Amino acid sequence: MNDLRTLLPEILVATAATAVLFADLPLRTPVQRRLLLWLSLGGVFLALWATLSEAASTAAFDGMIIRDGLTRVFRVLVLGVAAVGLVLSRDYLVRTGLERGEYYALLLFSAVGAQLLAASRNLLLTFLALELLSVPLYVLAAFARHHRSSQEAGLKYFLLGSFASGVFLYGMALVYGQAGTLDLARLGGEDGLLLRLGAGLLLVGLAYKAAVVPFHAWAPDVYEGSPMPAAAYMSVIAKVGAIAALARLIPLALPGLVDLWRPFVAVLSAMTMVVGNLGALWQRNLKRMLAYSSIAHAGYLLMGLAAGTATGLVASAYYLAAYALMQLGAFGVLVLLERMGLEADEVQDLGGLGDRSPALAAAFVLFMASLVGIPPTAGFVGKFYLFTAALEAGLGWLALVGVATSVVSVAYYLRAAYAAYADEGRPGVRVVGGWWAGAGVAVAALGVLLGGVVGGPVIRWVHIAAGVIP
Amino acid sequence: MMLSALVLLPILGSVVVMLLPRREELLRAVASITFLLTLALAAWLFWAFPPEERGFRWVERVPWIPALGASYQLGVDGISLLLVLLTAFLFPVALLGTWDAVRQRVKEYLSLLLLLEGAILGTFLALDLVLFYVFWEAVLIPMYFLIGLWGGERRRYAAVKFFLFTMAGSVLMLLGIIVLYLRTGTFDVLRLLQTPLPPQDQRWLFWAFTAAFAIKVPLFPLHTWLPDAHVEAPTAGSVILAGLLLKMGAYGLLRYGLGLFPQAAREAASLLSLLAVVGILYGGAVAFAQQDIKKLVAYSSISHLGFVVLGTFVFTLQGMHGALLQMVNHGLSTGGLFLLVGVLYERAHTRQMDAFGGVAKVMPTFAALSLFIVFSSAALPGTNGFVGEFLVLLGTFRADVRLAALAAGGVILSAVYLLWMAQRVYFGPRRVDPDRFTPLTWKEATALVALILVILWIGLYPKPLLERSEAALSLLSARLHAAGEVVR
Amino acid sequence: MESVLFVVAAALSLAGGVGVVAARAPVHSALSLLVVLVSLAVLYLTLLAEFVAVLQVIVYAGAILVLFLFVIMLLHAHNPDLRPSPGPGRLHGAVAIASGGALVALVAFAVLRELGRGTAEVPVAAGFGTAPAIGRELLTTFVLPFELAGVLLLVGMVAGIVLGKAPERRVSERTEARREEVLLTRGRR
Amino acid sequence: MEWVVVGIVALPLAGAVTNGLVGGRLSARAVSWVGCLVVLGAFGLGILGIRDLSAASPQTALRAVLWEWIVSGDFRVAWELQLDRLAAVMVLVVTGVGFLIHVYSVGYMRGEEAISRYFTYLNLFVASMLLLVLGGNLLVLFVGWELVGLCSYLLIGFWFEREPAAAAGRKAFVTNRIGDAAFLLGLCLLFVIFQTLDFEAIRERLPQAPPGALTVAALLLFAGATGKSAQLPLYVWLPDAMEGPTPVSALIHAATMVTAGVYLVARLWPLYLASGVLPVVAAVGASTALFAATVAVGQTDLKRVLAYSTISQIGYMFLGLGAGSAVAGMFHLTAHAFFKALLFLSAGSVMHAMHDLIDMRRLGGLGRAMPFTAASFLVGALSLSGIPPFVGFFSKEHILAAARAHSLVALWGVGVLTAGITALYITRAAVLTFAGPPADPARHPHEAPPVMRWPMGVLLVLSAVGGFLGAKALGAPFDRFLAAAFEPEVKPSPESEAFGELVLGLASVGAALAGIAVGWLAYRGRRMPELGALGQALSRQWYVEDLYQAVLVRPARALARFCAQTVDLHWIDGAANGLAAMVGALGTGVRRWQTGYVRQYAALFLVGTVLAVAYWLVR
Amino acid sequence: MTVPPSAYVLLSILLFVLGGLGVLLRRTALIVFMSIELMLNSVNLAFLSFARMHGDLSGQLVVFFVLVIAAVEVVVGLAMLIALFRTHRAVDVDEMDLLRG
Repeated sequence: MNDLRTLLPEILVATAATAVLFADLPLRTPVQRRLLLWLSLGGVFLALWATLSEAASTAAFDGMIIRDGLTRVFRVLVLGVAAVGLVLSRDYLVRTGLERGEYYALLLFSAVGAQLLAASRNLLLTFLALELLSVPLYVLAAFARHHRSSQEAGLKYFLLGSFASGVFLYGMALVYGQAGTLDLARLGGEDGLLLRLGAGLLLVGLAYKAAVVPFHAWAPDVYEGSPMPAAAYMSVIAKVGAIAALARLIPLALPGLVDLWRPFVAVLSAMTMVVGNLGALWQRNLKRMLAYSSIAHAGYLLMGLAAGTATGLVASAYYLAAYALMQLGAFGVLVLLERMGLEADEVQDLGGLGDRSPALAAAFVLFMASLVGIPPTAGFVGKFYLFTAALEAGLGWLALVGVATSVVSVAYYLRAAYAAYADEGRPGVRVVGGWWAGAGVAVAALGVLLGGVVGGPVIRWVHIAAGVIP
Repeated sequence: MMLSALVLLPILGSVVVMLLPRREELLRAVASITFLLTLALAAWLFWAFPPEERGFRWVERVPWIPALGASYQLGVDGISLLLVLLTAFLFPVALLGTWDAVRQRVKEYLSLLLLLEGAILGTFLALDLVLFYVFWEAVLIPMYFLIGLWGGERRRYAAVKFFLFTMAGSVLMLLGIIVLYLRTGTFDVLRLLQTPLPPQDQRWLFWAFTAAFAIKVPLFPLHTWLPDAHVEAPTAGSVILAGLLLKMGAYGLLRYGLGLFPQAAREAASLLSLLAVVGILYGGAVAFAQQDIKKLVAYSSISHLGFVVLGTFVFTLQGMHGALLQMVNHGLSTGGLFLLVGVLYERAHTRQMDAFGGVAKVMPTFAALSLFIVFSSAALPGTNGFVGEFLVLLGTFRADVRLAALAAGGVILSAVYLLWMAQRVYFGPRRVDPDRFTPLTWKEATALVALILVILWIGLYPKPLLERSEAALSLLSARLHAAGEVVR
Repeated sequence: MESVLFVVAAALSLAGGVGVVAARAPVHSALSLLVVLVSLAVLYLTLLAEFVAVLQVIVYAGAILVLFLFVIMLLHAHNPDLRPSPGPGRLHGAVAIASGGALVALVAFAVLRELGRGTAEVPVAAGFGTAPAIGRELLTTFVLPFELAGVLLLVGMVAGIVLGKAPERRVSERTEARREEVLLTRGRR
Repeated sequence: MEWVVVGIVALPLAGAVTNGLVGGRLSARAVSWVGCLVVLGAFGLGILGIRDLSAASPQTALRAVLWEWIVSGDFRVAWELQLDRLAAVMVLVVTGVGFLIHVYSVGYMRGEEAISRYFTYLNLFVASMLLLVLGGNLLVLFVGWELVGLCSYLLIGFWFEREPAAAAGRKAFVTNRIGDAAFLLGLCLLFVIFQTLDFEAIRERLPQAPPGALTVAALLLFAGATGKSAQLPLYVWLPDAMEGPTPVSALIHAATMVTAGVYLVARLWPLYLASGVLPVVAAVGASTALFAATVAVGQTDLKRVLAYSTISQIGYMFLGLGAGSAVAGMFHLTAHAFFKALLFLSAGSVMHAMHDLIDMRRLGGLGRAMPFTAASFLVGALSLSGIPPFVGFFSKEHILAAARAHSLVALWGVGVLTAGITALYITRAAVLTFAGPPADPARHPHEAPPVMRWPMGVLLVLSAVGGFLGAKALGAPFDRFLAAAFEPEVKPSPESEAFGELVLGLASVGAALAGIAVGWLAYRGRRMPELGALGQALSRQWYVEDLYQAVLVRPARALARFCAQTVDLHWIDGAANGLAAMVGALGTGVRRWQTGYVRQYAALFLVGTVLAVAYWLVR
Repeated sequence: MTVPPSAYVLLSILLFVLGGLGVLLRRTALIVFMSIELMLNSVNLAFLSFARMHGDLSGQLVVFFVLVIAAVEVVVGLAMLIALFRTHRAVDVDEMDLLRG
């Protein structure tokens, strides 16, 4: 029973997902169908409550699962992302005729997977959680299944995802071959070529999920093709999950190989920042731009991990939260627009937003500023913290790459923000609004602003995650 | 509380303006009142600041992000006091002088201006490096949009260029700030000023900070963002940009470059002061070759700011005093010049000097006021510019005669290009259309007269400004000389 | 005995693998895959994994492969590999083969260095790899993954339902057509 | 008595402010009254001051400290004014001649639209000049120094709609700025040497000063003086300055402002004595005197002749100073103020009559129609030529005597030669303008109105008899009044004899007479002898202006354009834009890798995996 | 046991890379899927050989779960393929090139 209580948040969310699946069948009228969202949100908020109400650290299921600071922080993150992801989706789905219970259920299932990644201390469980995170995302990507681009997105995601799963599995096998166990806690003292090889493959597998260069190529295509809210959600949740897994895996399993994995992660981080920001530079499609931006941000997130210190981990976690808010917010603004019944996903479509909806335009500017890392936004505080971590760990060059690429990113983020005010409104584009999505954007905007102005308490709370660093 | 009020008042005004309905008169009234209240508050601070104060007054401190060691700490000393006053003065003048220039999106325009004022004041008042950086960067977004939305034809290019240049420098400063924190364990400027750093740390930290400041100033050869930004910005934007944003860089050099890294500053002084002199001459020469009035004024800024940097890096009291005063002067004079260009542009819709000629005939009052400002910029004795330039020259002379000799060339050049401009625009046969060159509106006239009165005040009786900053600068100068001993 | 079995099964599985990858028609690939699956099952037996071997035959050969064949029948599409590809060029193939070879070499190097030719015979408990042993483990130590696997299967099911359902034209054809037009024009720029 | 000192400056300033602010709404008559009366008032105050001073000991000065001005550490400068004997002389010259010219202007500028602006500038000029004169320290003096430059700029460009006028004003200011830059550096150096800029304090601390630095400082200040006083090599602005209204030329560019350099050297006399740069001063003065005199011969524009004459005569003044006699310099300054103002006013009268025609080739025979003007010009010319008993004879003789006394024979020779040439060109001008048959019989020039005539009359009298102020026979009251201010004056060498004095003095008079004779013979009857290449060289100032254009102005412009167009746009900005373009190209590169083919993505993945694995194995 | 575990592992990596090459080189989606199955199978072989080597049962249990995942992936992949085929008659992965850049 106690074992199950440690898993209460996951169980609650999974239950909500199942409930939504069943509730989808009898609910017909639009009013009734509102229940689907309420159910999903209910599950998420109950899980949130369950997460926050349990403070003590404990292990369960023969040590496969641990509930500690890291788990709690990432659970809250995942649940928050899920909640915002849900509210952003609802209006869009209804508008495009895609609203089906499966959507919510899949979204929630993948949230379960992401939560488990943070809690797992066993490679097998990590692998399963990774699949539980990913498979629903493949489906979500292809959810607009009559659209060729959505199908293409789903298939590409799926194909490369399976490929990555294979690599991850092979890494698992090699690690197992060396150590004879899959328990992360027992891998600690091991060393050997197979372990190293396996660790490398494991990292590659997780890097894929986080869209780290050179394993990133799927991301732009998939995000562009996916339905807008799905892209928003997956661009965040996959990263949350992958970072959680890395945060669990690296310090626990590879304490003896610090000299190996730190430069490795640092180089990945640098490459990711560079390629992500360069790729975004010329994008006219906002989804694609945000996809590259999400790649770039994977690089920034890795920076904290590369530092390998408590500061680094906390910085990454905080930046992850900031990233979640700004990325979801930016996508959320787009969800509220449409062009001739389609998604308004091009930079031009933002034209005239400043006049049509000043609040929305202002929010968009805020998100862009935060993505660049301009104060006073959460993005700034996060980057500040990350650079602190990197410099503290002696990774000055990485911090330099980080700031240089941030400067490059100014070009494209601001172009988008600028378009919202300076460009002519494009014919056929309109603000469709939506209460739910609007609320989601508002929450994100508030979070981004507060995270920048009074980030203190949040950071202090995130510090509990640092317990995993020895 | 005083200082928080000073910073928050405009920001609050900005929010209020944003929330008000789109009624132009109402919006303008709210903005004007906010500006004037801020000015009143700043004036009171100036008046109440005791001249013998060496350190910071009205310091307030609230923990902000304890995990990062950052706190919300404000304070004002003799150095920042002048710039605060300048800021509070220049905004209402800029608004008044360009009252009719902006007709579109007045609400956003006013809101951004107010936000900008708050951020700039914050930059000058912050006594915590993180807070400083926050304000420093927060200035970018409103300025970006001011240029980008209300600017000229190439506004997009200019706005992005401005942003990229500035950001490129400031991120280096960000890294510097962090490393400083890692070395000393604090962002608190008050404590950092008391904490001597080992010279080898200072060296590259100094350059990291200086990168940001030098771009903002701008120091030759990092200046090329400035002409574009100035030319494309709307008049009020140019006034603020020249009058205040550049001062942020100069202020940074003085407060942080010199204050935190005295030894490194001494080592770098010869290079930086040389660049400053090159900037003085180069900016003047290039200004002379311009056809566009606004560009001419923009390059003149480079030249004038060269004096500021020069005065800063000769480390004599007079040099720094002159540099500080020259910051204020440049804000007034060049701000005034941009207002003039704005007045002309409003009427002619061009800034090419060829299109003008004989303006003095059709707008005699305006021409008279213009000449006042032109000569203030050319540092004619009796105006503010002379006091500043002379102090810089004197300070430089005491440190390095050769530099002073070269810098004196700038005195000549400023007369060359400014009078050249005056001749082509105001004098000569009348080429402009008298129907379009309507007389000054009373708002424009008031703005210019206000500027001129301050120009004369500082020119004739700069003592209130000088004496309030003397103690703080002497302290700084003494520390720099002590640092010099250590180096030797 | 075992080595003979190993050599035969390994050869078969490799041949099958090559068949899967190189076959022209998907049906041939599927049949080659069957060869691989079965020969692997044999190898599993030599590795004292009888339960897994059985599962391999039932689940893989019995279910998954049938599903493949079923879809092959359903689609009976032309073979695109015979047409000239608009996609990656010659360099792509070279890079693929080179890096595949490199991977093999690297792993082989590691394996040989680490394990050598050693045959450290580990004594195993009776019933190692049998159904009861596995089952016990599944419901004790591995109960959580087991449950998770259940959830995953549910997700798979949902996925099948969502994606495989017959097209319902709720989205108007017009919208779809326009969307594609937009994408195509953009894609060719 | 402080209020006298303050009042001398404040009165004209008040006039300027009044005319500047409300002059536009007053009648031309009211404006003129205000303009003239304030200067007259200042003159009156000057008389009051000089009365006090003559009663007191020679070193006495009336001082007024207004308020602290620039305060920075050990650098403290206040707005302070001081009236001593030297200043008093200048005050009287400035306000006296100034007042006359103000009155003259009332007539000359009648009908001018912007009369209030004119008197504003003129009053402002007088105020600035008085500030310069009365400045109690070098910095206040410098303020006046620059402000008179400003007024000069404004007044030269008074008719700013005429392109040449506007350009000339600018040229004047800029050229002056070159000198002023040196001046500023000199100020800095002086402060470094003395820790003060106060005249009194400098005098006191002079003995302790290092001589080398002193020399440099004196040279720097003298460079400033060459600018303001239009000496070689910075004289070029003065001829162009004739674009301004003629009264302005008379006041600013003949009588007062341009002599500020002389005043500066006199003001810092102890410094110059100690610094050892007096020979330089003398050499520059003598060469300028000769140079400008020759150029004046080649001019056809009457005012330009007078302008070069002014340059030349100021050269004389510097020669006097350089020869060690500040009194001689100051006396020539005063005398020159009289006769040159008279000459200019006469020329103005001609212009007034001929509707601004000033080309001597088209003038002639005006003596008949304008006898008073002709007489005035004649007196001025004789005085300028140094013919006794006119004032110029005494002042010039004083200078030459000083040069002789100090065995500066070469300089003395130059002085005599110049005297001859001076007589030649002024005779030429007088003959061409007033003698012979009228160039254009159709014109009927008329004499100037009384309001213009009587200031000329006063100056005529002063030019004619003012020389007795310096006549030794009458005890040289001017010398006595000033001499004490210049302690220790360089004493003339004792061996100079009365007889020798007389003979040598006659040399210059002889040269002058010769010049007059040549001038009369050569130009009588409106003839213009061809001088060929020499004439060309003279009319083009020995190609100095061309040289400056070729060596300084045009290269500077080209350099500026090169900096603006090539260095700034292509090199510096090009580097920045190039960097941006490079980043942009990399961005395109990244996009090109994103082919859309999933197999290629997998290949990238695999390559990445291999690299990662290799890293993990090999490290 | 006379065959060393390294032999099994070598076989497995060969099969793994074969599968990988299938993904990289083939355009028929179905064959690509099968190649992925091949990769998963090779992983299973590795696990089993290591389980035997260590005498540890958990390796075998992993294989059980890999089988489950393989099934799920096949379902998802084939469902997507069918959806694509239904609307666009396409089974060629190279035809999925709308999204790029």
